[in-house]
Amino acid sequence: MANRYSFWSLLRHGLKHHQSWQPAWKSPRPKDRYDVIIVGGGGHGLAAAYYLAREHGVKNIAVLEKGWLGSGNSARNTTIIRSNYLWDESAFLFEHSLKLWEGLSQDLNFNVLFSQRGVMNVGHTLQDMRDIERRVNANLLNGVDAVILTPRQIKERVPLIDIGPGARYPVMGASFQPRGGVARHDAVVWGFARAASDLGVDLIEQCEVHDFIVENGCIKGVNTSQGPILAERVGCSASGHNSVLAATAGIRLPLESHPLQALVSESLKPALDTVVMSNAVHAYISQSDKGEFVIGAGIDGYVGYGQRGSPHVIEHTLSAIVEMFPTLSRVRMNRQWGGIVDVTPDANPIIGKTRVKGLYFNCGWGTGGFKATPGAGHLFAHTIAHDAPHPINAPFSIERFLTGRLVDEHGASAVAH
Amino acid sequence: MFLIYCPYCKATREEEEFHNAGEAFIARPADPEAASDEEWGDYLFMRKNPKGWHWEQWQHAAGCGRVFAVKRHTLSYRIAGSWTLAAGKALFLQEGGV
Amino acid sequence: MSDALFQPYARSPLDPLDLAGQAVRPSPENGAWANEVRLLAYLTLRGDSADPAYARAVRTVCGLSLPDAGRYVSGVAGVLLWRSPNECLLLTSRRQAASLRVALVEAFAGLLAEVVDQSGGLTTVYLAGAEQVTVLRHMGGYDFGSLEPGQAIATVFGKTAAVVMRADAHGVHLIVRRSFAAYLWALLARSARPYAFTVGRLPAAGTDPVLCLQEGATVLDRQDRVAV
Amino acid sequence: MSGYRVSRPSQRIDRDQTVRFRFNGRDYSGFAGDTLASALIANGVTLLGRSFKYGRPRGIVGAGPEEPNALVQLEDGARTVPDVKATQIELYPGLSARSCSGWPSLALDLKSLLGRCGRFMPPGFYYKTFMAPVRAWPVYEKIIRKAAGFGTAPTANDPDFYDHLHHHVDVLVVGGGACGLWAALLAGRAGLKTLLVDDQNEAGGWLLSEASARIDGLAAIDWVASRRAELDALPNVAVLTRTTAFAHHDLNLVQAVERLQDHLPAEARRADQPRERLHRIRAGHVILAAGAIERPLVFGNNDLPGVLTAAAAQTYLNRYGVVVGRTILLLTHNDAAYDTARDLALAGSRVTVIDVRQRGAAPARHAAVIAAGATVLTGFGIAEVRGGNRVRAARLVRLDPLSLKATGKGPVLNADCVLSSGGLTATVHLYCHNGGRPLWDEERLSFVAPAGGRDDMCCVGAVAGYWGLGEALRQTHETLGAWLAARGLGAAGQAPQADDIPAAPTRRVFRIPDGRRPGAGAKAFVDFQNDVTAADIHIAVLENYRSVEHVKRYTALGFGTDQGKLSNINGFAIAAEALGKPIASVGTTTYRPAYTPVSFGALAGPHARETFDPERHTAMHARHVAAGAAFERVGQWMRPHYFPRPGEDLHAAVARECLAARQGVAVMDATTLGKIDVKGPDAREFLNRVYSNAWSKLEPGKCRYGLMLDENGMVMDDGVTACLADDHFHMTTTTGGAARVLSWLERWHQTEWPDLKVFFTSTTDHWCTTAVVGPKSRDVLMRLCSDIDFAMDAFKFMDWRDGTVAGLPARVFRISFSGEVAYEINVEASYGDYVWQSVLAAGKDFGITPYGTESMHVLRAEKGFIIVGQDSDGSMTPFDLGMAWAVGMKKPFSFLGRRSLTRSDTVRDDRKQLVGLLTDDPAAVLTEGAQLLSSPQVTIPADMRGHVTSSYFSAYLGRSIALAVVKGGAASGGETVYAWSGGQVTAARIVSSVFVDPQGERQHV
Ligand SMILES: Cc1cc2nc3c(=O)[nH]c(=O)nc-3n(C[C@H](O)[C@H](O)[C@H](O)COP(=O)(O)OP(=O)(O)OC[C@H]3O[C@@H](n4cnc5c(N)ncnc54)[C@H](O)[C@@H]3O)c2cc1C
Ligand SMILES: NC(=O)c1ccc[n+]([C@@H]2O[C@H](COP(=O)([O-])OP(=O)(O)OC[C@H]3O[C@@H](n4cnc5c(N)ncnc54)[C@H](O)[C@@H]3O)[C@@H](O)[C@H]2O)c1
Ligand SMILES: Cc1cc2nc3c(=O)[nH]c(=O)nc-3n(C[C@H](O)[C@H](O)[C@H](O)COP(=O)(O)O)c2cc1C
Ligand SMILES: [Zn+2]
Repeated sequence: MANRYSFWSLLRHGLKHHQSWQPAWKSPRPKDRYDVIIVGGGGHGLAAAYYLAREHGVKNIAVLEKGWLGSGNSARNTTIIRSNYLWDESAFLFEHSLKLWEGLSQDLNFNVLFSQRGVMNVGHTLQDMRDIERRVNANLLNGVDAVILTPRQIKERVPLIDIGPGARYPVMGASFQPRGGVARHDAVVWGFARAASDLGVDLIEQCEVHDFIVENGCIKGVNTSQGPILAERVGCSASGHNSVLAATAGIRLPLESHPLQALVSESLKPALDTVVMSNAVHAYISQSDKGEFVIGAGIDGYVGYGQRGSPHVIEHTLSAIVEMFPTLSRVRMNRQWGGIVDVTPDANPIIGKTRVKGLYFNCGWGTGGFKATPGAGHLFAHTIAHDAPHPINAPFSIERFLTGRLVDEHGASAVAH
Repeated sequence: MFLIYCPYCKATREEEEFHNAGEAFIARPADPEAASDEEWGDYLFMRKNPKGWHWEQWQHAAGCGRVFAVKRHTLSYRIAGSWTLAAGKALFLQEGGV
Repeated sequence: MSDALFQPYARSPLDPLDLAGQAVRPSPENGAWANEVRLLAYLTLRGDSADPAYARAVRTVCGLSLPDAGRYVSGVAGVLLWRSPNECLLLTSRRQAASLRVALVEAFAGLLAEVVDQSGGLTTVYLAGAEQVTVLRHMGGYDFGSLEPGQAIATVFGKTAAVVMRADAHGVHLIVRRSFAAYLWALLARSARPYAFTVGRLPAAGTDPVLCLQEGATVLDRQDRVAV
Repeated sequence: MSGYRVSRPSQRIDRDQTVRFRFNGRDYSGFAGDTLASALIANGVTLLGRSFKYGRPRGIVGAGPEEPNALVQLEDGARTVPDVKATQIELYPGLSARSCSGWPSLALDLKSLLGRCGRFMPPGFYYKTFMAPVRAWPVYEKIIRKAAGFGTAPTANDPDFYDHLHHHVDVLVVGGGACGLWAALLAGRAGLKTLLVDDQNEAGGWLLSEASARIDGLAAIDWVASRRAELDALPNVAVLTRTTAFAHHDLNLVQAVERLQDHLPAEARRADQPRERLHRIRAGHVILAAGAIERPLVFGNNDLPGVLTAAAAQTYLNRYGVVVGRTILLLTHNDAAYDTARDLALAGSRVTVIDVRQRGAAPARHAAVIAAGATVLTGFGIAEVRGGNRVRAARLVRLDPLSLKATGKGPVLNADCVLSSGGLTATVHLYCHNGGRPLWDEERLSFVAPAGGRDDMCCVGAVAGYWGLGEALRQTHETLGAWLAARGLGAAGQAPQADDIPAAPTRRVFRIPDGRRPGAGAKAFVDFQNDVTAADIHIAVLENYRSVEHVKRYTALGFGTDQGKLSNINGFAIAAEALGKPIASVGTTTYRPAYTPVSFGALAGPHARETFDPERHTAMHARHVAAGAAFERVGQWMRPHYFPRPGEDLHAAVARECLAARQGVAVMDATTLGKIDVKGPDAREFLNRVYSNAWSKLEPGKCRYGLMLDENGMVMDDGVTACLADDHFHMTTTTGGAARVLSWLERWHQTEWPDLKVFFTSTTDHWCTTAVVGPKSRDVLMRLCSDIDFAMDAFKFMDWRDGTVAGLPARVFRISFSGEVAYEINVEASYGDYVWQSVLAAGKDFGITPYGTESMHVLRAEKGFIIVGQDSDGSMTPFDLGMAWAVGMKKPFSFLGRRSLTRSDTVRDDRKQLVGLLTDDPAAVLTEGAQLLSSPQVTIPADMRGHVTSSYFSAYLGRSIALAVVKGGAASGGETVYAWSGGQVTAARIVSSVFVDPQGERQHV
């Protein structure tokens, strides 16, 4: 890498007052034609471009982003990373990703601050505990790390949590994935952008794709706000907006785009060392390295592209947080925001081909695709390069909605993030 | 947070009284057994999910319990109006809805 | 064992809170006070309000015309609240309930209509005091200041829903499901805390069409009223 | 800085009331009316904190919500609040606070040593290092985390409470400065229901800081008092102070938080009042009069304690009678700051105005400061401030008159305080929260809210860029006048008159050049809280973080608890310069709630603790409590889990309860099941459509078990439905599914089949259900009921009867979830307690035993009855569950879910299917949730066949039993599978899921 980052490079550039840094990524003008165009410069799209260039030797790739790189959900998520999914198909998918996370900073030569501080899913009812047993056993047998914690053990790790019997939904136990954690969301985008750019991928910002150019059932390119751009293959990874784009090629997708909100507190001294999620009480919380509590809310029930939801959703979320962490009620919310998540009926993504030859979709990640960023990019790249899915993403085709072979994560582990 | 007019209560109320009940006017195939897997899958799962005007159903869950049609813009969040399902469908068809 | 051995007793949903034991005569310092209107009878009437035969049947039995959306009507039979285009709720006294029910069932014969007894499933909380509207505004987002005598609407209160009807300027009635009554009460008591909330003794019925449905309801005694 | 108190008129403090308080362990005193910040300055305290990244010493910069540095931890123990801005804390007797940063101490901070190497910590520092060795990262991270964060989260439960209050008003005015007051008055006079909120402790806004302003011939402060009095007299107007409108949502829903108690001494805080109140305001129209906040200029070491904004100094002086320094340098690019210089000079400070403009201020302003005794230097800027922990001097720089370059060195001037005025930044936040974009005003050098407002909002005064008091009031008056007139609400009369002194043009500068190479000079801070310097912004752009959002995210500009109130415009301007673009096209970052931070408690409001979520109880609940039941939460319901006798644990109690049900008689509260009254000529047809099984032949007096599928063919609910009459049914649902099923029925009816004549009415709360179970149950029933014939042939299994139980009208269902003879008595819930007691009394001689959900589960599992949600999970069809008998594939109408049952995936025979399991070791009880393997040898990833859904020790059978779902299980009878749980492997045989009485004889006796 021309412009390697290290402690020494910091020293070196520091002596030059940092006036000698190279651009993290280049911003070329779009060419007329590419081998592969990726629509959507979020983490997923950038990762796909990176792996296409790195692992599949594709030379001529562009990522088209309508705003700034990472301006979608990549900028807005609560950064929870885990792979303790129930079904084999999803466990393999997310574990594939988690493994990539584990070497990602080094791979990209960009510290994405991936912090394996563990993810805890708290159970409050007997049925929660049955589900936790089931999931933890399935995880272990799939090679995914998982343990069950007693309320005492939970309290040891999370002193702020109320495990008393007085709670409306007392804590009965939890599943815990030690390898899970959080990462710095923006850094993931920049790291992939930089690495992809370094491999010659053209990253085109402020370039909105209006529609697909399709001839005789084959993709020919895209029309954009910067004019038409031709390509042999187009991969669409435009989280939130996939239905809108698919519709321009006459493709219907099983997606609904909903607002999903999150918020942060003011920055505080370390007080929470793992990620805590509760489905029954509806609360998700972690503390970032900078010190703010990062809290995810529930989904707003309506279709919304406004990147904002309704305030009562935030109020409910905080009432749940205060229920689980009664000591936090004097802590203050600093900022709240929303993203647009496209949700599938079985809460699992679609990564696959469409009936337009050369057009691929990576979508439907709903409330939980940040953790999949490297994995999804990797598998999407494979699918585009081979015009066929990788065995890991083969179950996640659009066809499953026609055959009925859903991979329904709502079932026993309806944990959203 | 929306203010939604319920055509049955004839009143405008806070969003919290309602449940969104998804895209409106998705007709169940008249003879499901005659539908192909593809047609059935389309009916079950595929959604318009437009960025723009959207015909959707809301149920006045905390009020009269009725389901009715709302035409809402999914980007600006503006609401063009609420109608009973029958009246809404007529308008929807008149607009060329399919 | 013969039936004569049994001495059935009824418990209203808020009896476990022993409101009767706590009730005091509210003073003007109490910005808000409330109590349960115990053990009324509740009949849900189902039928299309646009169907004249149905409306006629209701009128014949209850002496009441069907209420308009968001309103109620009252008479000797009790209070008839609009719930939806094909549903009304009749609040009545336990005394009259059985006979009304039989009469309604008869009157509905051949119609697309029915009577469903809900007497075990609902209760009413009476809220009064100078700050009654403020207390409601703490509890829910409906514009309670605009709720006038004659109106009855259903709305959300936190994580439940209830019907609110205003009989007169003195107070409002909240009609709630049995299993949510304790929650609604807790929310109300909590919301009313800043206003010297108390459990108040219910006043004489006066012209309040709900209060007068109670067993042994008495007629208005001005002294019993707290100025609003 | 060496602040001190002067005595001047028109101050907002009460010198007769001394207030003692504690800061960082030392005692101080101030006056009533002070903020913590003003009192600290008056006491000469300058060092309040350490910066986030470099540990640099920091003091107070601002005087209000814009303060980035002076974050303190207010109070200790349960009432502690972290990260409060000292500028927003009203002083009260006994207040105690401490700095949020500095380790080991504020004076001696370790981070500041590291900070000396700040040169090697550019933006993106963390992303560029700590990558090797991989394993060391957790260690690095721990240290990084320790160094981050300001205050400490409380560790004791909050003793206070919070509430919400909803408003519906015609007009909401945000901001109670001159313009807000006037707008509220006009709206109020026009008879509109008007609410005014202001975040400070009294109305007046900037006028409280502006001693010399006059309106309509009155001193500003008197004008405020009389306007306020007039507002208070209007019955249709309400004014809330200490109330911050922090979010604006669609359709003019504004959230505002009112602080009711934190300004009071502990003993004056009232337990019956909330600490904070969240107002949710629905306004027909919002009038945004949020004013503006002065921003500093950017120059070297502009973060040293003792460097403040000029406006803050003016506020401290005029509002609190506190002078911020004795020798003051005031750096400005505009005329307005001359007023500050004048006031400070008159108060006795030695003031030097350093005006970056060649020509300085307009003559009147210039003359006024000279007359007051100040000195003016024009054409200079400050290159860098000097000092250690506080300002000692500043080095000036001569500026090129045209190009804004440093053209030469300037003098070094001693000072104990440096003020700067970079112009006003309009407080446009609420205009932008739901997508509104502010406009760049090149003349006023600020993003402003458009003076024209929009459909639902007027923007008046400084927020729209009207800096002069006279013009601001005029614009307010005209805007309101036009708005009222458009609504036929009459003319507004005369605008209040105030004079605007003519001003010389402002010089367009944000960063003062220091004449050094880029990055080489002293650090010049843009965002104090996040240690973002002007150089950092340049580096970000150099590295291609060119979108303003990238700049924000890469440098953390505007990320702090002040959300960039002081820093954003400077940051955008510096980025624009680096990008070579106009500011307008660079734009702003997105404004999001909260305008200022809001406590979680206020947002949660009443939905906390006992009112967090309804806890639903049955009519017999008190009896269960008295009987010592342990409870299980099922949905919102509390159900008895088991009824232990002294010394019994769950297993002992359950064994006893189950045996009672199988051998004698037991009783359970089954009230929580959902119940729906279904009536109408098409009721039967409707049931046929929504259940998978057939209903055409069910006669009155009979019951039937029904299975409900979703359209995807998966089991969603089940329950027994009784035919009351040909057109009338009593449906039951699962406890957790009641609301969902009712809404499911309603939606299908209303949307798809409105022509079917049927009503659904929930009766869940009306009926209370007592299940009497066991061979002796009939005897118990017969003691309670004389008008039902309980003879085997008269009242068969799956019949129901109307009758009188314990003297009450009742519906008695002969149904069984245990396989025993059993009756469910339904009576009006008002009598639930009584009937429960009556049943216990009637059953006493038979040893009737109350039992809970756990025994219910064991009894049903012994019979192979499923629990939807436990044995199924939304991915099971009726066939998977071995319930083909409950699917009427031949029914004429294609019932909900039917079509899905024939898709290629749903007809596979290797789907997971429900089976029974018997462990080889009869004492071994499998873990619910254990995974099933075909072989005891485990290779990872293992090929999982399914999992254990239900597992119990059956006291009746004297051994364990389990239900499971297994791939291809239906055809695998007799096969041994291995249940794997946490590494433990237990062998078990696949058997029929019915363990007790497979012929079903027991319930037919
Ligand atoms: C509040 C919130 C919390 C979340 N929490 C978590 C969590 O804790 N853990 C987790 O794993 N996941 C979480 N998620 C989900 C996660 O953020 C997403 O699944 C993930 O970021 C998707 O990444 P992406 O790269 O596909 O999408 P994005 O980052 O949204 O990228 C898509 C890009 O496509 C661009 N685009 C759209 N249309 C066009 C067009 N026509 N032309 C060109 N470009 C276009 C967009 O501008 C955008 O930049 C959360 C999401 C939200 C909103
Ligand atoms: N020199 C200065 O620093 C300065 C600052 C502000 C205003 N002014 C001048 O004062 C005059 C009056 O201006 P104005 O009335 O437009 O503004 P103002 O600043 O006097 O009043 C605005 C008021 O709104 C309050 N406020 C802001 N945001 C709020 C929110 N979200 N919720 C609740 N309250 C909020 C502020 O605390 C303040 O009291 C004008 O001439 C203006 O230029 C000068
Ligand atoms: C994990 C995470 C942590 C964040 N921390 C902060 C923070 O400390 N301060 C802040 O102002 N915003 C923080 N944000 C929110 C961003 O400022 C911003 O609101 C969010 O990325 C959405 O973008 P938008 O508000 O510009 O639309 C954080 C966001 C995320 C996803
Ligand atoms: Zn309604």
